[in-house]
Amino acid sequence: MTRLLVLIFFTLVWAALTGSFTLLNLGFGLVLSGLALFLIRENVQPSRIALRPVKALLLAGLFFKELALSAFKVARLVATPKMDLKPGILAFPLTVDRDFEITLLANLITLTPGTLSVDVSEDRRFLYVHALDCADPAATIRDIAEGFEARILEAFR
Amino acid sequence: MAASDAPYIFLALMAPFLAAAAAPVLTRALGHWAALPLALVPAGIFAFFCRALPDVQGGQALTGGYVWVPSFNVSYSWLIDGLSLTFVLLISGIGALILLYAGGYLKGHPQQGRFFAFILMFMGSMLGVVVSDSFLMLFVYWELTSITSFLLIGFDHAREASRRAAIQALVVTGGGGLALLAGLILIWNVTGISTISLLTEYAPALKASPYYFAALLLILGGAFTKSAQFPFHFWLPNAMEAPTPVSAYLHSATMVKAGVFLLMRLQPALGDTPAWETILPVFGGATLIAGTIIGIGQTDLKQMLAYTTVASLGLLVMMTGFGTPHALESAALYLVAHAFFKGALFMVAGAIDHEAGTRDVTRLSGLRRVMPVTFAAAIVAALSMGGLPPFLGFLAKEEVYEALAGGNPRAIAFTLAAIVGNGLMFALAFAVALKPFAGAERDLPGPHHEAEAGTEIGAPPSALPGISPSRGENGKRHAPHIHEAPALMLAGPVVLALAGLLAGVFSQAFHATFASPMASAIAHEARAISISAIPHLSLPFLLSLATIALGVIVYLFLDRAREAATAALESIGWGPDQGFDQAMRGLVRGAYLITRRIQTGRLETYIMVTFIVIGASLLLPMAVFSEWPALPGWPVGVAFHELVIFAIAVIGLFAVVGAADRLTAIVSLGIQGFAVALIFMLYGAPDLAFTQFMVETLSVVILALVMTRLDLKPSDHRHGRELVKDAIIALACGVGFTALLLRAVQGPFNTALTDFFSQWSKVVAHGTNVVNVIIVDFRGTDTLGEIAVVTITGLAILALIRIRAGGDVKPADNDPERSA
Amino acid sequence: MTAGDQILELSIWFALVALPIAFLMTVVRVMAGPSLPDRVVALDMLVAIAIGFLAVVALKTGFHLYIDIAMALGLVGFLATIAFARFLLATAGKAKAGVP
Amino acid sequence: SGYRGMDTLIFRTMAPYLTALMVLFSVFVLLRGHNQPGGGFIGGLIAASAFAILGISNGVSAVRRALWFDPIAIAGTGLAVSAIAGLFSLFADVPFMTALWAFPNILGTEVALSTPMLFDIGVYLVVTGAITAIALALEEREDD
Amino acid sequence: PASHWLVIAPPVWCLLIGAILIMVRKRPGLQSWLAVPALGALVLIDAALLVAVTREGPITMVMGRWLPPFGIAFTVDLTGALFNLATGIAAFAAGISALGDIDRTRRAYGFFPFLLMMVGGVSGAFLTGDIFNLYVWFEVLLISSFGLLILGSEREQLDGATKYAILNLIGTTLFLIAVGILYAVFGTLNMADIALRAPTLGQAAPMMTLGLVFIAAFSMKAAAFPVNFWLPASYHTPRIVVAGLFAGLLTKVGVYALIRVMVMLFPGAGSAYSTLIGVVAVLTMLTGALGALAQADLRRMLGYMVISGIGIMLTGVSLGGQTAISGAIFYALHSMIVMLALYLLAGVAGRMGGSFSLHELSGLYARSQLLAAFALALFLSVSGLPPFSGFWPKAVLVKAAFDFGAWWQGAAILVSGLLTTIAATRAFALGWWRMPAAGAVAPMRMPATEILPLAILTFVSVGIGLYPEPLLALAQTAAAGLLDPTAYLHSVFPQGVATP
Amino acid sequence: MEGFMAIIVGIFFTVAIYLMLSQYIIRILLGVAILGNAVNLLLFIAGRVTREIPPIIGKGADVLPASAANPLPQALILTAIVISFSFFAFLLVLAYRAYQTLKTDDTHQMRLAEPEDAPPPPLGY
Amino acid sequence: MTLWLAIPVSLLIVGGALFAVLAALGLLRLPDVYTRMHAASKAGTVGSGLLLIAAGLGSQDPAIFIRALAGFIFFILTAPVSAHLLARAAHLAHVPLDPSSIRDDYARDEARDEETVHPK
Repeated sequence: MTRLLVLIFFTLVWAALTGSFTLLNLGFGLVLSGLALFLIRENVQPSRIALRPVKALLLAGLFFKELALSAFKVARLVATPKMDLKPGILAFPLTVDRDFEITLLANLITLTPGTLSVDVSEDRRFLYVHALDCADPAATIRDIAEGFEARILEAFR
Repeated sequence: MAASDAPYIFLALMAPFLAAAAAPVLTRALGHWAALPLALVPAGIFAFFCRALPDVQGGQALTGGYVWVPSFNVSYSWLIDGLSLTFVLLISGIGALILLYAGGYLKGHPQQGRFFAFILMFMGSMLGVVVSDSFLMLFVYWELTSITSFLLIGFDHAREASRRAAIQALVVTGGGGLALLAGLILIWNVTGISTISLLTEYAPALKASPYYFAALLLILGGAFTKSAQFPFHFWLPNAMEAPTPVSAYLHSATMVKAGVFLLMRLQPALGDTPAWETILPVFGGATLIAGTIIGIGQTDLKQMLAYTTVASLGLLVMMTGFGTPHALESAALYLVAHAFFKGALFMVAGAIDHEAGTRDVTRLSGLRRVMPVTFAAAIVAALSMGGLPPFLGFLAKEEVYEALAGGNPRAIAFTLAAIVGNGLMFALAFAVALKPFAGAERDLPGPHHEAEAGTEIGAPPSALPGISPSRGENGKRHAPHIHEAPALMLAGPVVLALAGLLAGVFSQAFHATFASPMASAIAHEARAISISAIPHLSLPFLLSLATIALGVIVYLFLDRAREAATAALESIGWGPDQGFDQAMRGLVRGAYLITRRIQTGRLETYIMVTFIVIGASLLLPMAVFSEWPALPGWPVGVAFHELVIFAIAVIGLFAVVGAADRLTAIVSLGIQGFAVALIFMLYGAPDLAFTQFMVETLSVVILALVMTRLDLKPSDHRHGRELVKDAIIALACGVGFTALLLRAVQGPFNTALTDFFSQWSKVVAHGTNVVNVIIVDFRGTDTLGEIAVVTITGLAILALIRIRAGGDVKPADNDPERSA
Repeated sequence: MTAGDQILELSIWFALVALPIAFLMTVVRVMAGPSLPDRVVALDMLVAIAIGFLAVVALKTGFHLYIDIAMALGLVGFLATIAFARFLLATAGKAKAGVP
Repeated sequence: SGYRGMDTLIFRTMAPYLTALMVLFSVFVLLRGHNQPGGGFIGGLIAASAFAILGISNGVSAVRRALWFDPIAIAGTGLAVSAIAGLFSLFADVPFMTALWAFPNILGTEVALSTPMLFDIGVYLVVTGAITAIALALEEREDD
Repeated sequence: PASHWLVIAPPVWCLLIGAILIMVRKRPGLQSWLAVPALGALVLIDAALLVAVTREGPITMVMGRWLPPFGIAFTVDLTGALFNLATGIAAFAAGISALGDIDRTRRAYGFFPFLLMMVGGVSGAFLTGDIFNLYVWFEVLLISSFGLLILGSEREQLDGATKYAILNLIGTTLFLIAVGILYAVFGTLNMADIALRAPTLGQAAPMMTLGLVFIAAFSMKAAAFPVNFWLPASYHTPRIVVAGLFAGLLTKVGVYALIRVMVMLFPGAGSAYSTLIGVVAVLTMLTGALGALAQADLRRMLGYMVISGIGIMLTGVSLGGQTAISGAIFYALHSMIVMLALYLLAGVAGRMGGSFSLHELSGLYARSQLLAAFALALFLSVSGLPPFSGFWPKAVLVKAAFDFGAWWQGAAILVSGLLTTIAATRAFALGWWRMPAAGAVAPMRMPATEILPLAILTFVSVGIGLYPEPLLALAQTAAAGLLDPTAYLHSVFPQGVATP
Repeated sequence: MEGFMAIIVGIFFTVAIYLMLSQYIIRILLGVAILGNAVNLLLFIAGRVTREIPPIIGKGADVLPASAANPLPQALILTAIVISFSFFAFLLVLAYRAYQTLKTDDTHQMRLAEPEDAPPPPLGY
Repeated sequence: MTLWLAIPVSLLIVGGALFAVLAALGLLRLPDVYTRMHAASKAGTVGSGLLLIAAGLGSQDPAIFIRALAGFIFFILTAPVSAHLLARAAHLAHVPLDPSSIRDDYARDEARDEETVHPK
């Protein structure tokens, strides 16, 4: 099921790349994405993901807002001459357990201001995040949790 | 025989080689009786060339031939006049006898077929030498004789002495051959012609040219080494290691005569100039004296005969270079006489060695009763060698004195030399012919039918030249009575001894058919020899009486003369024989040291020398031909971001050089590659930048992948002196390249190719990207070659990584390889 | 040379001055960085700036082909970083395996 | 050994999609080569780096299984394909390496088929096969 | 027109077969079945090419119908065709002996692809008419020779390969630089075009430097004196077949490139540097001959003989003139055949005698007479004694040397011949004639894969020695074709020069 | 403008040759890599870099704009890039294998091919 | 090109260039590796991303724009992964944290299951 989805996605990417949406090009895209899919055939596991498109778009919007915000914070942080930041690594308890969502979460965290995802523990319960100022670690963990994680949860379950 | 049967002469010249090819097969089939059918081949050649006798007597030389290498104007042509016909008859006649003799001598020897093949090959090449008309054909057959003599002397190659003699013979005669080649080519350059028959017309042109002396020396170099003149005579006594048929054939009748033949053949062209008439007699005389004196000191039959051969070759060279046509007649006569008596004596020595088992004359005696026929042949041959009437030897010696006798001191000196030489030769002749046969019967080690004791290991050659340790005293077996040599071995000595006698008795017929056409061919005008066997009172007769008297005296006191000669030679201590050994060893050691100097084995000297050569080849021509570029001006209108990119490239470079550990070197390699890619991009080469980016990252990736394995010491320590040396070489090369590049770009640039590409790529090749069109369409073959390079690199890297030392393979860790 | 081009011309010039400076600063970091990871971070940054530089040059010369060159550069830069990360881990793993 | 360090969750999920994208991109660069900057070389290099990424993320054996063929055989096939692209002009009886163009219009749009494009594909296969073989051979040499 | 295909057939055929062999890497049995017939076919193609060239003069094939100097023009003249045929014969003989000599792991890891690519590169280098293409074929033959050199990866193989690789890389890089500069100066890459433009440029360009850079680059390739370090260091490390192939082919490519560039492209530079090349030639001859004398190991001795052969060829190049160049070509052809045969002979001798060094090697004569016959013929042939093929080029070169009054070159040729004779006969006497101390040796028989190539090469050598006329005539017309390349230029530009 | 770049190229060559003269194989290899870059730049300059418009024919026209960079040296450079890259990769692996078997990478010790105690040939016959 | 297209393009260009400069500055001034990674990955990606969009917008045709957008998404997607991997690699290579950092419960967890590994 996801293979088909991925197949369509690659055909669209191919059509986007060549810039021409003719039937021939889509057919050729189909063949090529089939070939590409054949290349990664054994690690696209066929798990059930029902994606609700509306929530996904809301997630995308939030992502861009946070991106702009984080860029400014880092810019101001670097511009100010003295800086008294207390960096540290937090253990963020995960509630999402599918690795597709974990990956998405890690990428989104990396792009939000002040946090960088360092690692995922073996038992996939903790996400180690390197935060710039972890004055109160609980606050940062909390607004990440119901910021991105909540949005991801209702977007992909 | 008219010129119409050119193919027959060609066939006759090729017949020995064909017979040589068939000889091993015949021997395998017929055992030692193969000597009979094989002897028919020389007999056939003998009979065939006998038909040429009448019109050679008529005095006209017949030439003919085929074109062989026209573009180098070498032709396979022959010139048959008196001189070469006599040699041909001598070679084929004695060849037939030698083959019969070898049939008996080497009975049962496992390699007999090979021996016959080599003897026949030698005969073929010798025939080629004496009848050839063009220079290079002469030289080809000349070298062939030294190759076959090399093979023949090294016939029983298990013994170290005979290998040494073989190499010596090849090196000395081969070296002389190269001198001869140079001389012949020089003559060819001077006169422009390359056949001997036309040489006589150009003789004055040749004598007048400044290269005459150089040509003479080179040709004499070839002739003297071949016919064992002093100081190149040492290979001859050592070649006695060969079996006796070889010694009898090569070293007495034919091969060593090749040099004399060459001198006689070129006498009309290079003759009667002061250079010729001083060098030849001097070397000839020196050889005559040295050969006989050293010969007196020998106790081994073959060694004694070898030195007398050296001596009589000296005499021949002396007579050829003496300068009067009368001397040439004597040389012709003596040459034929020498072939008869020396061949017979060598075969007698072989028969004695074959039956009695030993060759040294002090232990042989009283073989008269058991080998009467050999004794008779030995006596007749010795009489002819001693020069007693009515033998051919007598006529020859008489003629020699008649030619030498003259008023001026030069003639007297050479006459004295001739008398001393001939006297000592007389003594040696009878020492060989009488000593082993006279006196009471002594028990000898008897005939050894090839039951040789094991060949001794290659001992270092001993002090005295040529006293080769005669074959080990195989155990004192019961000596079955020594019986007469088998009939095959008797045919040779008997025929040759009789030939000497008959030639002496019927001297008129002999002169008419053989000697005078030969003399007239050498002297190049018609001569008639008229000396007959009946002695009549004259100065030469007294001289020969004096010689005989001297000979008899030396013969009677032979033992004392032997000690005297050996004592004299010991006091000198050094002979050209050791000289040869020292030269060889010195050559090898010298070569070894030189090679170690040049080829040190360390890579960085190689790279350093290479870059020095590159630097030199860049800077020197600019200096010599003054092709310096004009200095470049500062560039106008360079944008800021371009300057920064250049700066980063330079920084990356020095970072690589100055990097502390390898990792920074790799990262800075990445940086300067980036900078180069950005440079490409700025100057409008997008896909070039594209590729450069990719290649740069991939090479950094590969470097990183490889670096994980090399745990290295951190930095390199190039202490001061080397740092400066390397910096200078690098700077020289860099400056050279910059100068060359500047010089190249300052020249005019013709854009013929580019506009062509710009117009045609879209229209015909349907490609808007000109670079890709060039790569794929215009110069597709470059790309084809270059992807071959990529594939092969991949394969080579795979082979490098997978195959361990010693062939075991580490398969890739997935399933298809593992099972197999 | 309408007004739109004027300010575009100005901003491009500004970018072409600012980017090489950023380039220089990261090169300094590449050289002076105490340990290997921040050399690799600097190299990664170098690739990012090169992409930016490419985009500005694409805008300046009007050839828009440079953009998918920038696209490829991003992907290959990613590979370079990953290779170095792996290399870091490998040396760390071996040092640890070597030492204990 | 000590560093099973490269298969963190994010990288392993991310790498296959990235590889597929890069392969698509490389094919795009290849096919576009004749008119725009691109061509067989760069396509091959991108595909090779895609496989290198895949090789780095989830091991070499996965890449060998992913690639059905032995990479060096791909290189050989590429070489054979491009040599045969040259030999095609044998049948047209024109000198070697002549461009034989055919503009068939399949399904409405006319595409340009030609022997230089075949040649480009050969070059693409060669570069991909060779560099992948090199990268894979080097990587799996690591662990001994 | 059909016959033009013959020009492009050898390289493409080798590349194609090499590619196919790589495709079927998994089946080692198939490798030899495909490779040896391919090499046989290559010999036939080369023979057909030679016949075509003798019949109708130099032929060209412009790739893709782009007129030269735009497209790549493969133009072959008699020199290239001759070298090509000798390469084919050598490669075929090597292929056959590889059948018996290469074990199956090597076959699996691409011995035959390397071999075919190298032969393709060599024949491409001989047939091309474009300088950059020459560089590409150099790269092809260089990389596949790397592959062959390191196959099996013994310790000294890797060591020799490193030296060989680095020094040759420098050589080809220099060649690439020279090509770059040449393009900067001439603006074209076609040889015929360059030959046309060389006299017109005159002082505008750094001709002499460029000439010397080319000389340096090619003498690195051809192992001339100052830069022939890599040869003695690496030719004795790989399998004997590979070493024979290298000895026969690789250095001759450098000599050919040198002849082609110096004689045809820059006749001016060629004559100016004739003394320099003469000195280099004499030094190469003498160091080669002395090196051969100084080696105890048979393979290294043969390596040095290759070097002294190169020296003799360079003499021909330095003397200039038709006889000298024909002598050089003739000697190159003889050296291709005889050196390969000598290496194969050394391989057989090593196998029978147990080791390669002249200290232990002995009694080979008793082991097999056939080998002794081959050894005798080949040793005498390499030392230039008649009636084997080595004598005629030597005589031609001595004659050429004496014509130009260059006595020291003539003397050097003869002296190096003498030294090689000494080295060869000593090797023969020590290896073949000397009986081991332990007495009897059991005769060993030579398998067909050893007899056949040796028989082919010795026959060719003896045949040439006995009747050198066809080859000498061909070499002389080839030299004439090189000295005035009108026929060559005419075949590249049939209707005169297309100067747009 | 070429003059300036020629000097850059000279510096490239000097550094490359300097690195190749060291006695460690790896630095020789770095020298080889830089030599490859140097030759590429040299070829680039051999084509007279003046204009910086890429040699791509625009959609409308069917000849290059007059100020396009000339494409031929770029083709030569592309070939040279890949060739020098493949050589570099090969040499790198070779050095790596040589290092594995010989345990050292400086040229003093790696003379297995020409051992310094090679005996002279037997002086006898 | 018209005015209200030029203004956002020039703004994007100036913004991207500034972010790139600040990222490089961040690389120089931030004390240790992890903090530098913050600056490099976030500001660097935003900087070059904006520049890419500017190049896409500046070229006035959608094929190029879509390609710029695709490039932007590729880069946005790969940058955090590389930063993440680098951080992990730095951490596993025992690169010390900055001395002024307070919590490190990564080392805490490793220490915890370290002695669980050994005694069990």
